[in-house]
Amino acid sequence: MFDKILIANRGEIALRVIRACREMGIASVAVHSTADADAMHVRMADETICIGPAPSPESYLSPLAIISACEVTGAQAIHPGYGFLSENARFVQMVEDHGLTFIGPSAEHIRVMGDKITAKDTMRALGVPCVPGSDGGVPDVETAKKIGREFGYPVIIKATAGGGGRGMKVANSEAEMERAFQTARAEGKAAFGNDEVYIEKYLQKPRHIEIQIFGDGKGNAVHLGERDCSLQRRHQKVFEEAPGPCITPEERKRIGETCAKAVADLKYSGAGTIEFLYEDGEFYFIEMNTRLQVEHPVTEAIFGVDLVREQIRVAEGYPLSFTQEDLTIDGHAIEVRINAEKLPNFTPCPGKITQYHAPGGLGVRMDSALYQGYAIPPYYDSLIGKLIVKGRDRTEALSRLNRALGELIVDGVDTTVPLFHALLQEDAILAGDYNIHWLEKWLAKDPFSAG
Amino acid sequence: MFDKILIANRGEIALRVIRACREMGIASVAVHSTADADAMHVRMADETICIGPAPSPESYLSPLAIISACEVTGAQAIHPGYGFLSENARFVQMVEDHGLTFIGPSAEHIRVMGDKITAKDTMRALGVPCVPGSDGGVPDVETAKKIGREFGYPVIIKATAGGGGRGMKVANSEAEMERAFQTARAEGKAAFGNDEVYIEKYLQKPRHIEIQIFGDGKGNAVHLGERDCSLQRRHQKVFEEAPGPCITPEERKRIGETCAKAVADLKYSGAGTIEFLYEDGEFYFIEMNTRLQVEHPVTEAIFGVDLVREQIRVAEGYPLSFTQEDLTIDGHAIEVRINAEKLPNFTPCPGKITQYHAPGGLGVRMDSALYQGYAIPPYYDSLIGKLIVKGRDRTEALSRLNRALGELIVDGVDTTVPLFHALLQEDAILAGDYNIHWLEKWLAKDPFSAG
Amino acid sequence: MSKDTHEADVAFIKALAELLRDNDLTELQVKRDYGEDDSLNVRVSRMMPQAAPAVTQVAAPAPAAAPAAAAPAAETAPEDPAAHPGAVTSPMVGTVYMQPEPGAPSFISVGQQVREGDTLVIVEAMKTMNHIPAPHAGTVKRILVEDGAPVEYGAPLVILE
Amino acid sequence: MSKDTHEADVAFIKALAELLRDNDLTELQVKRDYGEDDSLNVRVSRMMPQAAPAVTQVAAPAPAAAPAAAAPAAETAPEDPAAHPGAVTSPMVGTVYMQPEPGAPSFISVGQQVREGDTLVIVEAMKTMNHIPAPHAGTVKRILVEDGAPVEYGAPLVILE
Repeated sequence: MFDKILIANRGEIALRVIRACREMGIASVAVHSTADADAMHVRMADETICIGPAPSPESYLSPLAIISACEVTGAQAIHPGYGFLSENARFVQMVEDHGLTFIGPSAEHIRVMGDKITAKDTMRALGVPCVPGSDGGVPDVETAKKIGREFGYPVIIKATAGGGGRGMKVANSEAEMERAFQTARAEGKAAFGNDEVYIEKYLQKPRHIEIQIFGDGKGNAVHLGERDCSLQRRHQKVFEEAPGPCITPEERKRIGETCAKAVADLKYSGAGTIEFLYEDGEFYFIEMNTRLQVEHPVTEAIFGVDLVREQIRVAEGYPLSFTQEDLTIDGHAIEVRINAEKLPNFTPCPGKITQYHAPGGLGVRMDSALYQGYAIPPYYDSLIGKLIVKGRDRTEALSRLNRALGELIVDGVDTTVPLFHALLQEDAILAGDYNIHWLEKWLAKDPFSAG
Repeated sequence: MFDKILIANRGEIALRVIRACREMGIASVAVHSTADADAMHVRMADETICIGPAPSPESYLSPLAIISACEVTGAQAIHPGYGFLSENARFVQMVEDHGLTFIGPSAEHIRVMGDKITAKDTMRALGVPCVPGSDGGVPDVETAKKIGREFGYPVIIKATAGGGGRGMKVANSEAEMERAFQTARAEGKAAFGNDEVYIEKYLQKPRHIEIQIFGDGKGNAVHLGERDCSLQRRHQKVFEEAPGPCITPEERKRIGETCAKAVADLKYSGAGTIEFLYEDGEFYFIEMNTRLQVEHPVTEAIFGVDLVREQIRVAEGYPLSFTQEDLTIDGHAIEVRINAEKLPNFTPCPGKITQYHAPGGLGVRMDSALYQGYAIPPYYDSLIGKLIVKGRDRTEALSRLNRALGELIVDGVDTTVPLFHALLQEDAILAGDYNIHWLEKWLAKDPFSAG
Repeated sequence: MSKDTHEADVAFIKALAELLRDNDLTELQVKRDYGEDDSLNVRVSRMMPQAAPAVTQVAAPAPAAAPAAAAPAAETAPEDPAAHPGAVTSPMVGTVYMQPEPGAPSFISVGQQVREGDTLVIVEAMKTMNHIPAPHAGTVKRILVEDGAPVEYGAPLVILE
Repeated sequence: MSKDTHEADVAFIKALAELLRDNDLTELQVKRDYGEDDSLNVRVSRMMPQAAPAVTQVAAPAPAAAPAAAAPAAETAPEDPAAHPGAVTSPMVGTVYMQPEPGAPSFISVGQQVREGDTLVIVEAMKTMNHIPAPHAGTVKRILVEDGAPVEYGAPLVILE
């Protein structure tokens, strides 16, 4: 058992890990920049060490500072949280080389999954479904039509040399194929001097569905179902839920088992998330995140497990404390990300918290490093809290979210709380009927112009 | 469906009910005394009404003020919380007579259970086990010995006219019976001029085990297992857990079904708790509380249900939203009662909260009406918060309790938090090996003298 | 302490107050020891005209979603009739009636003289009509409630001077 | 006491207030001992036009169970060596060594003159020995670390004047 763990992160996720350490009887070391001397994770940890100035590259992103801090404090293991160095294979290699334990997968797994093409090839080889695409260039319209029939329409024809939307054409049916194919070629030729094109299945209104997996590094792995994180603004998730409102138990079992088998075959160690686009009952691999996700609490809520505790156990070489059979879904959970941002433009809004009061009561979890009097520094990301609610079903969870949002008080800075109050007025949200484009389209209608 | 519910209470339980109302889309009316104008339940409710001066008899305990407040605000139903008017049959009768709905059992059921002797007779007739006792006076030693063999030793011989410990003798075996019997008679004669004695089973180290039941008022009822509330100081519970550390699934099923059947036969409506002493695998009825208990959240935590929502539903005439089969135990929960009291003497300690920070994270629920800047008035009871933790098992729950207690900040007044920090150092607590005398005995050793 | 000292002190504090205002300060604290057993401790502070949070140090949380309760807000309002020395307040929650029965004339009108014990209004609670008597003789300066209106405990009914 | 003293005090405080305003300060605290039993203690503060709560009354929470972090506390301590103008601070987390190698003499001793660029100490981080040079020529006034001690980023190592 580790005696002491250093947490190479800040904010709510550092607090999350400190909490797990304390519950496990392991001492925690908080590292911090000079800007974070008063931060909650520093106040909560058993030991603290200042590792550098405010800019992240010289503190939270500095492998040297982090590993040095381990040596100085005698910490045996490093929990990276998310972001910062959590998916930096070079850092993980350094940690391993220094005889320390990285609480996460091996440098090799991080490297493989960190490269999109290698990741996709690896996953496809392991039986994980990917977006169907032609193997390289498509020489002529007849081949293109054959591919179209094989993938099912719509498909997208893309210039091999392309980018930025140019040389990309959608064909919704075989009738449209010839024109789309020729146009894409012509545009590719004109724009990039290369008329080679390839073809992919085109997803129109996909949802972002991700599967939580956990491997023990010895060839065993389980899945913990899916999260629906389709509500995104500029590729940033803002609202996540589990189970996914549109996923059937059969779909969950099928994709879950596929993912669990894939990571078991990889001998993957620790927590990971396999992200998919989902449309019409099919899953298409996007990428794998080799770390804890921001939204892991919704999974914890419905499965009743502590994923950080499990990460630490696995890093110590213990087996998982649950089997696939132990993992049954109980209820429905939703997380909303509270950012210090001013609507309607989501402008970051650092500043001093003049009042803070967390919501309480049944089925409410608040993960936040705020406290009354804390000054949010301007150097880091704007996530200041995660409000997670759980109900027996989705309706109860939504009611509870509404109730809890009404109780939350964060004064002194603007936050994204009004976004969630507004979302809870939308039929599409209440019905769970949204996709990855929904939020951007809704925001484009300027719902906060009046307020 | 009710449109508006008036909450005839204050503090955390008023907040608890307001939360349930808000989640159900029902407007809430907070009543308050002049001393509570700034209280959290007043700030949280949809409507508020001042019903009287600080002393409870003229405000929270005044049926006239409460019913008047309903009439004035148009509330259709009254939730009584616990304490105050929650078990006042006369009040409930008035509520019914005014055409309002009391969220709780009928006046008649409250009346029956409010009288200890009637309650015991009723429960015994319904098959609920009670402490075995002789039917009236025991004429001679031979009869006494026969009773002793029947009940099993030890038994206690009590002067019928007795009280205050005089005329009470314990016989641990048949060999001790004659002497104990004669002594009790003689003492009864000397002290009260009456030598009649009766005999009861004597419990040496019982635990306080209570069964949560829920009836729909139409002859259906379920049980939600037990809570162990043995840790008491002066008959005040301070630490409650569910499931009970010493109760087997078979015992739970047996006593739970007995209780559910009893209240079904009574056509009992709403939440209720049947309290038992428990020793050596046997349950002995003490009393029935015809209301929500302070410690209901531990039951909510392990069964994943909302008991207040259920109370409201049943009061509206809806069936229970769960069946006995739906109710399965998941994990272990502990509640500690945070009182504004100064150790070691538990002196009430009202005053202004200069800092308040609730613990957060996985498996932690805080039910409290505190906020930073709030002044706890001296007129009411000293319970200022309930910290409820849930873990996959008792060990995890205890670790989480320790962690969460460490995060909680209540400055400005003394609290009972140090009591729980100290209890978590005790092997008996960690092992779940305690009874109703344990806490008093432990406190008698003056564990806070050094601090 | 002599009268002179007092006057000097007052002048000193006055000077500090002016200084505070002229320099846009919020707080000024002075401890002046003049010698054994003779010291002066002054703290002068000033709320900024616009700034709400300044004095109410820890303003109480008011949940965003929940409508603000009227009662607590009213208490701090500048013109709180309940704080008026001549205010007669409701001794109970209930409904106010201005007349003994529908159609009858009101018990009182503004400007009217009343004797101690005269009924001012009725507050009905649980079907019981409670006559609210004048606590002392005087003139009805203001009537603060309307016929049929609900009142809280402590709500000002009438101002009697 | 005397009117003179008061006037002198007011003039002094007025000067402070002006100073505060002119220099855009928020707070100024002065304790002036004029001799035995004669002292003046002044604190003048001013809210910034935009600033939220006046005096920062709300102290930050420090969890009861968690040991207090040493670093933040040190920053507000009255005699913080890191705040000393001559302090040379550690540019990284690591372990301090006073000599180039075990057994060798220390780089510096108190009272010693050093030239700009002279090594003061070594901070070892990840097996790398980082020579910490004197930022300017001067005299070693104090050595604030011990050989082999761990240091944080920004920890004061030496005071050089």
